[in-house]
Amino acid sequence: MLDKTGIAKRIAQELQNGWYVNLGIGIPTLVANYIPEGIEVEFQSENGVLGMGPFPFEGEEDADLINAGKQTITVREGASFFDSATSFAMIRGQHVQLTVLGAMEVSQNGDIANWKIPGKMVKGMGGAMDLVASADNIIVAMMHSNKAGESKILKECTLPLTGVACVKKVVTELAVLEIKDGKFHLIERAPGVSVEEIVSKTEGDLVVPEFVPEMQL
Amino acid sequence: MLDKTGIAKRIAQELQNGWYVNLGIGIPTLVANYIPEGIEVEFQSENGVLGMGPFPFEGEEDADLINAGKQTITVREGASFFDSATSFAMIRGQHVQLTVLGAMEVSQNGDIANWKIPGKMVKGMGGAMDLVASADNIIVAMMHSNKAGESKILKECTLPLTGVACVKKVVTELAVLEIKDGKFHLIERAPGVSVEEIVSKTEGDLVVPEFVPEMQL
Amino acid sequence: MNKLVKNVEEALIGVEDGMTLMIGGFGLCGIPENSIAELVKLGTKNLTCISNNAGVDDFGLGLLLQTKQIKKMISSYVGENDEFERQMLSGELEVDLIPQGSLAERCRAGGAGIPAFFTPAGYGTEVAEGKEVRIYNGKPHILEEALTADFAIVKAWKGDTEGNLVFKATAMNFNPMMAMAGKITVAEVEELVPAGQLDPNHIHTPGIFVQRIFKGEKFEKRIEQRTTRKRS
Amino acid sequence: MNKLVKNVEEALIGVEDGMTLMIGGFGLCGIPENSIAELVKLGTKNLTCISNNAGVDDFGLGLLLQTKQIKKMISSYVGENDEFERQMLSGELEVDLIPQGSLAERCRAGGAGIPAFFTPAGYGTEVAEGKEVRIYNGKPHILEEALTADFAIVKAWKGDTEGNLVFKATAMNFNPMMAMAGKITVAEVEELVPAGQLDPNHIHTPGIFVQRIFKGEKFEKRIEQRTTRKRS
Repeated sequence: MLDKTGIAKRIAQELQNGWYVNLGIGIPTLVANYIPEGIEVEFQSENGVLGMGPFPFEGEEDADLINAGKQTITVREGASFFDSATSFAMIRGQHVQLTVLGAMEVSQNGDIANWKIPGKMVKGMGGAMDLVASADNIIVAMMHSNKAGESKILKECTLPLTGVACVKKVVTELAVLEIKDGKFHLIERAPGVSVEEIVSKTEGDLVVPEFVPEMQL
Repeated sequence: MLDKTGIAKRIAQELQNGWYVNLGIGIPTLVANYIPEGIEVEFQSENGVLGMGPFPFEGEEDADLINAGKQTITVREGASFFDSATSFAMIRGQHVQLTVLGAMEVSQNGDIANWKIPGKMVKGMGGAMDLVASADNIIVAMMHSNKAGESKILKECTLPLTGVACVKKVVTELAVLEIKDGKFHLIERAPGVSVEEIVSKTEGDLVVPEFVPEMQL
Repeated sequence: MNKLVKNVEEALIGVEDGMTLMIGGFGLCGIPENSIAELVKLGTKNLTCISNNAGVDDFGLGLLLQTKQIKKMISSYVGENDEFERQMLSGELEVDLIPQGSLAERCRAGGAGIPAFFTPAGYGTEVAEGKEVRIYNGKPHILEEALTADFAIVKAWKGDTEGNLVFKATAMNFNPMMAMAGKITVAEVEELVPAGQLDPNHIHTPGIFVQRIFKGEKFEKRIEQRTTRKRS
Repeated sequence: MNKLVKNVEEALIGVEDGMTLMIGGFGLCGIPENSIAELVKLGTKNLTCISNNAGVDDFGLGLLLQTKQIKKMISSYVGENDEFERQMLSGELEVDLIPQGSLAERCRAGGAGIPAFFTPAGYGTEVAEGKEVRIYNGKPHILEEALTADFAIVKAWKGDTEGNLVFKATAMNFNPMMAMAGKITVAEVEELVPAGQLDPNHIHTPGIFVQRIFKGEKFEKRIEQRTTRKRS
């Protein structure tokens, strides 16, 4: 079973050279720490920066320089700043090759819900609706089940949607799942996790091949 | 009767303090030379500059600094450069208070034609269609008749239109005409020009008040 | 064209109960602190505020939520503001939540004379309810309309007396589009310079979009999430 | 991300007969001179060119008109090019004339994933023929669709190895929007600097929009209308 870091490491393996990448708040943010050797990618944050670097050294924080999670950041050489309209022009115009974001629920046709629990909680969609509606390549990073132990990998989402038929891949603490033809496909299992456990914790239709390799981290 | 300079001078009297103004190619460009004392206006050129100044001194021309007429220009302090999308955002968004442009024909409901003579001549509309469709305040600067002696102040335009029901005022070598309620209204006559001459050279319906003042230049 | 006003009081003359205001900023980054403080002082009520979010409980637009001066928020994110979420869930506050990119583009459209445009964002979600859907390039898009405001209140790093603005880093965010979309646009700046001091090649918001400019008296520039790394 | 290519030959690899090209510039100002010269050399045919105008008879895109490499022009202005007007009137050249602001916005829309938008420009004229009309704010608007291109070829003043671009004065014009709208965007620059040399606050076109960048060998920068005043 993976911890959050493990999920981030696994997703980092999906990075391809030359990609511009948008990382959501939470686990996705950690992906930036595990870029495979020999791979060069550039991180976009939808509040208006391209070329994000690591967090600043203590005492060097700049209130004017944050990411979409409102965290203080730095930028690399070759970075650029721009307004929110231009930022979403990049996203909507498919200039960003990969989006990684968290979710409350994902369905087997690729729907995603991550912004609202009616009557209880409203975070707002922020840039998530633009991101999922635009990117060709969307990976969800999340836990397989919610705190009540219910599967978040569903036949159909029960919460208000963020986007429809957009998620291509889900990486959880248990498995890597691909979504195609209206089903989840089990691609890899986390170290020490059995296929049976994954099957039992997945509510949506899951295609399980004869051999399911263990992740190599 | 006015010459081109006179037409420009008369139009310059229309300028109001604080206006952003777009001047078309030809006579309109001359308006910038006759800004009344005490009036401050700023000139926008749709290729992407705000705060145009006079032509450069000989030897100081910059190929990268031109107006929409492709003439070398200078800029004043406080000028700014921007792309064509932003430039037309200013125009379409009605941030420019006055547009002055030339025309081949104007009709009594404010239609204007100035970009094409089918089969004979095509200049293209350039920014004119955006300008006339957007600005609240459009003044046409032109000669009252064409080279064949035919009136350009018409009941209906015969040439392909640039815009409909948009022209508010026309200044020619003979007169100042206002357009309202689907008619031309004679507001002023040029020095030494009789009402009869204006009437005879105007094909469109013309409302002539009892007293028509002479322009004060 | 001189756009300089003396102070924040003069800058906000004409803001009235029931008006629609755009307020620049993302989180606490690039927000017009001085103008927000003045709005609290003025006590203007029943405001509709268009702003990506509402700061935190005790700073940024959160201050106007605490004083109940806001009738309606048009935003993309509630996240870091408990009072915002509470007022919304209890029904005290009308909220129109829209995708961040659509919000940015709708402001730009409002300033650019584009009354409506198609975007894929929000298709198939609550956001699309009642909106026209059309397929382009094999993908469904929804029609979104422009936003404008009685006042747009933005914050810039540098500005000149002609209203030209330059923003710093990610404090730019929504400020340039909102500046375009205000009937009256007010800019508060950290540094005010005479016309001619800013490079005309590098002005983010040309002065034509700004009606009033003033130097903000004090900028706290609070940091919402102070994340750092250790020196190795 | 390194976008640097050796020269114009490498920059234009993949340009083929029948493709759609966007070419930056307004008149002769801010045009990609080196790339245009290379296109003449390559002899690529049946091109659709999206460009505000077509330079003059013997410079700028006019060169590609002379060699009859262009099948169709999508432009707003013909004005200063006699050969352009001649080919259009004789029917040798297909021409789609559209308002300058709509052209700029349609390029931006193409790059920004906005498939269509409403604009008042052209309502009631030839331009509106076959286009949907809708009333907003009491005024008729027409629906215009986005433009994209197989290659967008732009010219900048300065650029860095990551493809970040800075334009000078009115040589900016259509270049930034076209850079957004190309499947492959090629930028030729007067001055090429290493990444980190350009101020990230003042980049006009972020490198994400540019796939290939090179330093142009020679820029003639011809002036179309040399207007001057006498020293007093």
